[in-house]
Amino acid sequence: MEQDQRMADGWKRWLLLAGAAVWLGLPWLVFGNNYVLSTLILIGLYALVGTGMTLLMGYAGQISLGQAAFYGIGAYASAYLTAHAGWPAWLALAAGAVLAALVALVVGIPVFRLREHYLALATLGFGVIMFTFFKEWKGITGGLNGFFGIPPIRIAGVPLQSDLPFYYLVSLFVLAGVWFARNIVRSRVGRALRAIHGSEVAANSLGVNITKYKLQIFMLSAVYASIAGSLYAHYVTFINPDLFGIVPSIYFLIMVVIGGAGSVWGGLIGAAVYVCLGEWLKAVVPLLLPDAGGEFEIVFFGLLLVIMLIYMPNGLTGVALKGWRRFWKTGWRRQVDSHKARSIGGERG
Amino acid sequence: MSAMLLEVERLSKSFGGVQAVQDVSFGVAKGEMVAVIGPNGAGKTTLFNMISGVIPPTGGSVRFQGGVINGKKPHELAMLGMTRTFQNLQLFSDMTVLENVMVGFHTRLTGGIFSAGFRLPLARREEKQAQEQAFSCLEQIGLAHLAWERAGTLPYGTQRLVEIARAAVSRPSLILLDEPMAGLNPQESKQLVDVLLAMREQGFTFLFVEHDMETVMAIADRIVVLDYGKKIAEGAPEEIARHPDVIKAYLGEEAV
Amino acid sequence: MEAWSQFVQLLFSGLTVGSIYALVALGFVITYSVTGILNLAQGDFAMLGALLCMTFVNSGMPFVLAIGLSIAAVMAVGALFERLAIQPARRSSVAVLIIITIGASFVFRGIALLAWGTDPYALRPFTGHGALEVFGAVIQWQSVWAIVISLASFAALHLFFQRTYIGKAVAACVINPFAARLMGIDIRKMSLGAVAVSAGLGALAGIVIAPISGASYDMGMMIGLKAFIAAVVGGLTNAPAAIAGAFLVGLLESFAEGYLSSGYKEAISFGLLLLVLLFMPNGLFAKMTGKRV
Amino acid sequence: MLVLRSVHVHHGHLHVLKGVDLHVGEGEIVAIVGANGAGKSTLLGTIAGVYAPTEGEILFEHKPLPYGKVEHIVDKGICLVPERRQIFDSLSVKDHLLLGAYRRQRRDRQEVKRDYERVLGLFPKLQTMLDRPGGLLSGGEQQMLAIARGLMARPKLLLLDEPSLGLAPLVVKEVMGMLRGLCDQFHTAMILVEQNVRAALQTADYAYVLERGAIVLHGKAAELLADERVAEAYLGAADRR
Amino acid sequence: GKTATSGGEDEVKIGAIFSASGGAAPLGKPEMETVKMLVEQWNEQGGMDGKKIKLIAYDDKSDQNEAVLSTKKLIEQDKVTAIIGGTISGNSLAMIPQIEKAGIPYISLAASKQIVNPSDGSSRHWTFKTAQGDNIVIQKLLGFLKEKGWTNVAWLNVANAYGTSGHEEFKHYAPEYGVKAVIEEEFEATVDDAKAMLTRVKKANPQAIIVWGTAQESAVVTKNIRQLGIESPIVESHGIGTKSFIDLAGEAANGVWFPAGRILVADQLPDSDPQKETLLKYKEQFEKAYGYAPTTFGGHAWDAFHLLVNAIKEGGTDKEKIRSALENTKKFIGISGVFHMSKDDHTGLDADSLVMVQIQDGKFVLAEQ
Ligand SMILES: Nc1ncnc2c1ncn2[C@@H]1O[C@H](COP(=O)(O)OP(=O)(O)OP(=O)(O)O)[C@@H](O)[C@H]1O
Ligand SMILES: Nc1ncnc2c1ncn2[C@@H]1O[C@H](COP(=O)(O)OP(=O)(O)OP(=O)(O)O)[C@@H](O)[C@H]1O
Ligand SMILES: [Mg+2]
Ligand SMILES: [Mg+2]
Repeated sequence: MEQDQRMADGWKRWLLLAGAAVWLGLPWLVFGNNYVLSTLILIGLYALVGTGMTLLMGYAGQISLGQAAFYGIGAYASAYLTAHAGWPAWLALAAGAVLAALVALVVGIPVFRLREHYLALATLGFGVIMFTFFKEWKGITGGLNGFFGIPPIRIAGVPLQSDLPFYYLVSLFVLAGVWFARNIVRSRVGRALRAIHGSEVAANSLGVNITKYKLQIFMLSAVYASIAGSLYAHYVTFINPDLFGIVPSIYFLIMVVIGGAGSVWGGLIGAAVYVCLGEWLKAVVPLLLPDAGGEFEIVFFGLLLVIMLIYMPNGLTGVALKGWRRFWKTGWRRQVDSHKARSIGGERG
Repeated sequence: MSAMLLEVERLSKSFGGVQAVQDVSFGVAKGEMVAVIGPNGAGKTTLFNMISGVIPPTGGSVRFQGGVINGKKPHELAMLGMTRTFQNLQLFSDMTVLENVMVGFHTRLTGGIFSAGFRLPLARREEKQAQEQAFSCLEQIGLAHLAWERAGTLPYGTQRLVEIARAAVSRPSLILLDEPMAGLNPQESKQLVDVLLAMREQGFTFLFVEHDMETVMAIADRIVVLDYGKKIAEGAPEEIARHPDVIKAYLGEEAV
Repeated sequence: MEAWSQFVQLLFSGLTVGSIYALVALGFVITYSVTGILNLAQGDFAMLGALLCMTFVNSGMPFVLAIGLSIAAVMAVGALFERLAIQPARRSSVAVLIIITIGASFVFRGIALLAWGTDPYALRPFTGHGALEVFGAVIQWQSVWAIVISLASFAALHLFFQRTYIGKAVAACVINPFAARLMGIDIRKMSLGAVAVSAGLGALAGIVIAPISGASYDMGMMIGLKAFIAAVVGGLTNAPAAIAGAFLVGLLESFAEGYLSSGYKEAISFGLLLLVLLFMPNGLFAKMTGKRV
Repeated sequence: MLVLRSVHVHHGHLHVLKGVDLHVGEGEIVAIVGANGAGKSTLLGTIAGVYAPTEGEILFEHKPLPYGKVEHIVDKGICLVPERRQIFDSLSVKDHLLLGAYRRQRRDRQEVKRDYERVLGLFPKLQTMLDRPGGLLSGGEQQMLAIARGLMARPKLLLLDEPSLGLAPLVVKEVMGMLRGLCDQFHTAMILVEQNVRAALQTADYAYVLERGAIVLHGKAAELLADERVAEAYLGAADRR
Repeated sequence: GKTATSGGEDEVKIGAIFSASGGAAPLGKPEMETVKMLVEQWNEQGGMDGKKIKLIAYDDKSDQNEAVLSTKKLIEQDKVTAIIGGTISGNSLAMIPQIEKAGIPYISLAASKQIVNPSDGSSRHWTFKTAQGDNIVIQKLLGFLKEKGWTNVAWLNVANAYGTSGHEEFKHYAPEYGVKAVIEEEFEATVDDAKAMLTRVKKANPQAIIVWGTAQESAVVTKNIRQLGIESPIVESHGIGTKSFIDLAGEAANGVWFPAGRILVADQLPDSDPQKETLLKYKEQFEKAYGYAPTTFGGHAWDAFHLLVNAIKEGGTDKEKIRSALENTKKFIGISGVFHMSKDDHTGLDADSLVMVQIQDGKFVLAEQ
C-alpha cells in the first residue's frame, strides 16, 4: 500500500508537470491572440479569488457571499494609491492585501460566531455594505462613475502593458497561490480546519482554536481576493463599484462550487470552466437559436449550473478525485478488507 | 489535596430550572483511574462538559495541575493536557481514521499558517512526526489496519475506539472518557479494558463515566456516584458495590 | 399635526412594504423549515406571479380568476422546480443548494425576459385608484389590501401549522430527515408541498405589489433579498417571527427614509441584519436549538 | 411473519451481508448478537428499508417488502429504533412521542392518546421533562425517548438496535422486562440487536449469531446462553468464572 | 451572443458591442436592432463602392468584463476596421484603454462626458460618442426651469450611475441658471413606495420637483407625488421617454415635463426642422422591422453607424483616415441632433439637440416652439 501511494504520488507529479508545461506554453499555442490571452488572464484572476474561497469553504466550511468586497478593496486600494498617491504598484498591492486582511479580521470576529445560512447572510450583508461604501465614498473611489486612469504595474521599471507578460505574472500568482493553499491543506492547519468542519466541539477539545483558524483563513482568503483585485485594476485600468457588488460575489461562489471546494484546484478549475462555459455558450447559442439574445445564454447557463450541481455536488474536482481514488484505491482496498476480516472474526475466543 | 491532578470543588450547573449538577466535589490524583457512575440524567456528562470547558459552571471551581481553570476554553485545556471523548460520538466522519488521530496530535505541534503555507522544514518534520505517532497509537489500540478508512463508515463500536485513540495520542495528563464501552460487546470491552490498563501503566490518568458495571469494577481505583446532580457516594469499588444508596438508585438489588 | 401626519404616512408606507416582504418571507420560512434550503429564487416567484397575472388581465380575464390562475400556475412552477432541481440535490451541501436556487433564479429571470422583455408593466389596483385619508396621511386602498392579505395568509398558515399535526412533522423533516422517514413521514411529499405553497405565497406577493410599483422581469431579486433579511431577522424557522421581521424591516426602511436620508436604505436594512445576527446569532426570536454534547 | 432468504447487502464495494437467512415468528423476540462491524445494524437497516439488498428477498407477512422506501415500510407495521438514537434535537419530548405515531395519528386518535399515557408510564423519567427539547436530554434519556418513540408507532414488528446502549443497569433490566411484557401482551414481534448479550439472550425467544455478515449459529435463546462457544466469544465468560 | 450579418469577400468589417441583455437591455436592445437593420439595408442597396459591410456584434450583457473581452476579440480576432458601441458609460470607459492602445476608430453610445473629455487627461484620440452628455441634458432642463421661473426646486435622483451623474451635473450647472435645490434626495432603482421620502419633499415646499431616473422607478415616485397631494409641477429626465412610463404612472404621468431627443415627437415637429425627414424615416423603418417605436438609444446607434459609414466612404479602410474624417464631420443630420465634430469636441452636440416634451392625456407632446 505504501508502494501504491508512492506510485500515485509519482503519477501526480507527472500530471502536475504536464499541466505546468501546458500552462507555460499556452500563449504560444494561441500566439498573438490577445483576446484569448485576456480570457486566460481573467480566468487566472478569478482563480486566485477562488483558491482563497476553496480554503474558506472547503476547509473551514464557511460560505462567503461577499468575497467581491475584498476583490474591491484590493482594486480600489491599488487604484487610489497608485493613481492619486503616487505609490509604486507593488507597494499598493501589498497595502491592499494588508487592508483586506484587517477588514476581514474586524468583520470576521463577530461574524464567525454564526453558522451556515446565517453566516452566508452576514457575509452577504457585509458585501452590500462594502458596495455602498464603494458607491458613496466618491472622494476615494470615484463613486458610480468609476475610477479610471489607473497606471499599469511595473516590473523593474518596465510597465506591463501588453497581455503576454501580464499573463505570466498572473499565472505566477495563481500557481503560488495554489501551492500555498495546497501546503496549508496538507498541514496541521488544514487538518484542523477540516476537523472543525466535522465537529467543532471535538476539534476544540483536542486543542484546535476554532476562532483563530477560521479568522486566519478568512483573512487569507481576503488577501487572495485583494491581490486579484489589485492585479485587475492594473490590468483593465478602469474599475467601478458594479464589479464588486453582490452579483460578482455570487459568481465567485458559483465558480468555486462548480470547481469543487474540496480541493485547492477547485478555484482554478471552476474559474476556467465558468469562463469557458460562458464563451462557449456565446458561440453555441446563436447557432441553435440564431435570433436569440444574451438572455438565452443566461437561461442555458442557469440550466447547466443546476444540472451540473445535481450530478456533481462536489464539483468537478470532486468527480475527478473520486475517480482518482477509485483508480488507486481498489488495490489496497482489497488488502484492507481481508485484513479486517481476519481481525474481526478470527482472533476472537 | 494539592497533589491532586484534578480537583473539583462544589461544582454546580443549572439549566433554567434543571439543576443538573449540584455542589459536587472530588479529586483525581495522577495515575489514578476514577469512575463516575449514576443513573441516567444524573449529571455525569454535564460534569464532564464543565471540567473540559465546553460549558461554563454556574458555581464552584475546577483546578487542574494546581491552577484554576474556570472560564478556560476547551482548546486551552487541551494545551494544558486534558482531552476527552464524547458520549454522542463526535468523530470527523469525512476524514480517515489516521487523520482523525492526527488531529489529536494538534497540541504537540507548533507550525502555523505561514510555516505550513511555505512548507518550511519545521512543518514537514512535524507532519512526519504526527503521522508516525498517530499510527503507533492506532497500533496500540488495534486499529492500524483501518488507518485509511473513512471514519464515518466504521461500525459504531470501532468509532468509539478511534475517539479514544484520538484523545490519547497527544499523551495528555488527563483523559475524560464518556461511556467508552458503550456499543462494545463484553468481549470487546475486555480488550479495551486491557488497552486502558496498559495505558495507565504508561502514566495516563483517566476519569470516566460508564454504565457497564463489570468494567467499572474491574478497572476503577475509585468511584464517584451521582444521583440527581448530587454526589451520593465516593469510594473504592467494593465499598460502592455495597453502598445501600447506590444499590437503590443505580445498581438494583441483584447486581454484580 | 403635520409631524403626526408624516408619522402616519411613514407608518403605512412601512407596513405596505413590510407586508410584501412578509409574504415572500413566509415562503422562505416554509421552504426552509421543511427542506433546510434557502431558496434564493423565492423573489422570482413574485415576479412570475405579477407578470402572469398582468398578462391574464390584459387578455380580458376577470380579475379574480386571473389572480387565482396565476397563483396556481406559479405553484405548479414551484412544484416542478422542487422535483427537478431541489429533490435530486437534497443531500448536497448548503453552498451547493444555494447555488442551485440561484441557477434556477437565472432560469426564471431569463424566461421572463424572453416572454415579457425588459419593459416594466402595470397592473390595476384591486379596488380602484382611490385613497383613504387618515390624520392627513394618504393611504392607497392597495396598501390596505397588501397588509390585510399578508396578515390573512399568515393567520391561515399559522392555524394550519400550529393546530395541525403537520407542523411537527414538517419541523422533523429538516431537523433529522432520516429519523423523520423512520417515523413514516414522506419527506419528499412534504418538500414538494412546501415549495409549492411558498411559490404560491410569492406569486401572491407579486400580484399585490404590482399595482403599487409595477412589474418587470428583474423585480424578484430585491424583493427576495429584503424578504430574506426579514426571515433571518426573525429566525428562519419561525413564521410569526419572520412576519415581525418583515414589518420591522419595512418600517425601519420607511422611517429611515422619511426622517434621515434614502441613499443608504439598502445599507440600513443590511446593517440591521448584521446587528441582529451579531447580537442574536439565531435571529431576534430564536427558540432553543436543542444542541449539546 | 418476517422471512429473509439469502440476503446480500453492499456498502459501496464492501460486501457487508453475505447471504443472511432469518425467520421471525408471530409474537416472537429474536435476538441478534455479533461483534463490532458484523453487520447487525446493516441487517436491521435493510429490513427497515434504509439499505437495499443486492440479492435475496425479504418477505413480511408473506409479501415482499418494497426496498429503499422507509416510509412505506413503516406503513406496513415495521418500526426501527435506530442506532445513535436519531433524536430531533429541537423538538420537545412530547412532540417526539406524538410523531412516533405519525402514521396512525389520523386513523385512531383515541388509541394514540391512550398509548401516549401508557408509554409515559413505562418511562416515568420522560414524564418529568415533556417540554424539554430532545437534544438537551442526557444520553440515556435520549435512548429512552428513542425507544418510547418507537413504541408509539405500535408496530407489528419492532426492530431495536442496541436499546440498552447508555442505559443505567437498573433501567436496562426494566427495559428488557418491558419488551418481554409488550411481546406477551400485544404480540409485538421484535428483533433485538444487543451488545449486552446476556440481557438479550435472557429476554429473547430465539437468537442468531452474526459474524462477518453471515449467520454462524442460531437456536433457542436459552440454548445459546448455555452454549460454550457463545459464552466464550460474547460473554467474556471464560474470565469471570 | 455573437451575431454576424454577412457580406461578401469584398467587405468592411465593423465591430459592435451592445448591452442587449442584462441590466441595460432596455437601452442596448434597440441599439443592436437598429444597427442590424441598417447594415442589412446597406448591403441590400449594394454596400458602398461595391464593398459590403460585415457587422460583428457582441452582447456584453451589461457586464464590464464582457465588454473588455469583446473589445479585444473584435480587435485581435475579428480584426475589425472600427468599433461602435458600449451602451453604458462604465463599459465604454473600460473599453477605451484597449481601443486607444490599438488605435482603432471608436464611437461610443453612452452619455458620460468622461468618455471624450476625461478628467485625468488621458488620450481620447480615437474615441467619439453620439449621445448627449448629461451636462447637455441638464443644461436644457435648467434653461427650461429658468424660463418658467421655477428656481426653488426639489431634486430627486435614482441611486445608480445614471442618477448620480445627473445629480453631479445639476449641482455643477444649477448656480449658472439661478436654480436652487431646496431639498436633494436619492431613491433606489427598486423602490416600491417613495412616500416616506416624499413627505420630506412636501415639507420643503418646492416650486417644482425634478425626478431623475428611468421609467419604472420614476413612475413609482411620480405616482407617489400625486398621491400625497403634492401639486407642484414635475420635471423628469430623458430616461422616462417610453410608453411604459405612461402605463405605470397612469393619471399621474399627465403634466410631467422632460427633455428628450426629437425622435419621441418626430411627427409633431415643424416641417422646417432639419431633422424631421431623417427622424420619420428611421421611425417608419424601425417600426416596420421590429414592431415597436424606436428609442433615443436606438437613435444613438443610428448616428454612430452613419457617422462611421460616412467616414469610411471618405477615408477608406485606413484607420487614421477614418478617424480624421470623423473628427471633421460637420453638419451631419442625425437622430440625436445635428453633429459638428472638432478636435476638441468628439460629441458634436449641444443643448439645441433636445426639446422639451410634456405628457398630456397619455401622449408625448412637443412643448416648445
Ligand atoms: N442544556 C441543557 N438544558 C436543559 N437541561 C439539560 C441540558 N443539558 C443537560 N440537561 C439535563 O440535565 C440532566 C443531566 O444530564 P447529563 O447529560 O449530565 O446526564 P448523564 O448523567 O450524563 O446521563 P446519561 O447517563 O444518561 O448520559 C438531564 O436530565 C438533562 O436532561
Ligand atoms: N454507510 C456505510 N458506508 C460504508 N460502509 C459502511 C456503512 N455503514 C456500515 N459500513 C460498514 O459495514 C460493516 C458493518 O457495519 P454495521 O454498522 O452493520 O456493523 P454492526 O454489526 O452494527 O457493528 P456495531 O456493533 O459496532 O454497531 C462495517 O465494516 C462498516 O464499516
Ligand atoms: Mg451522559
Ligand atoms: Mg451497529
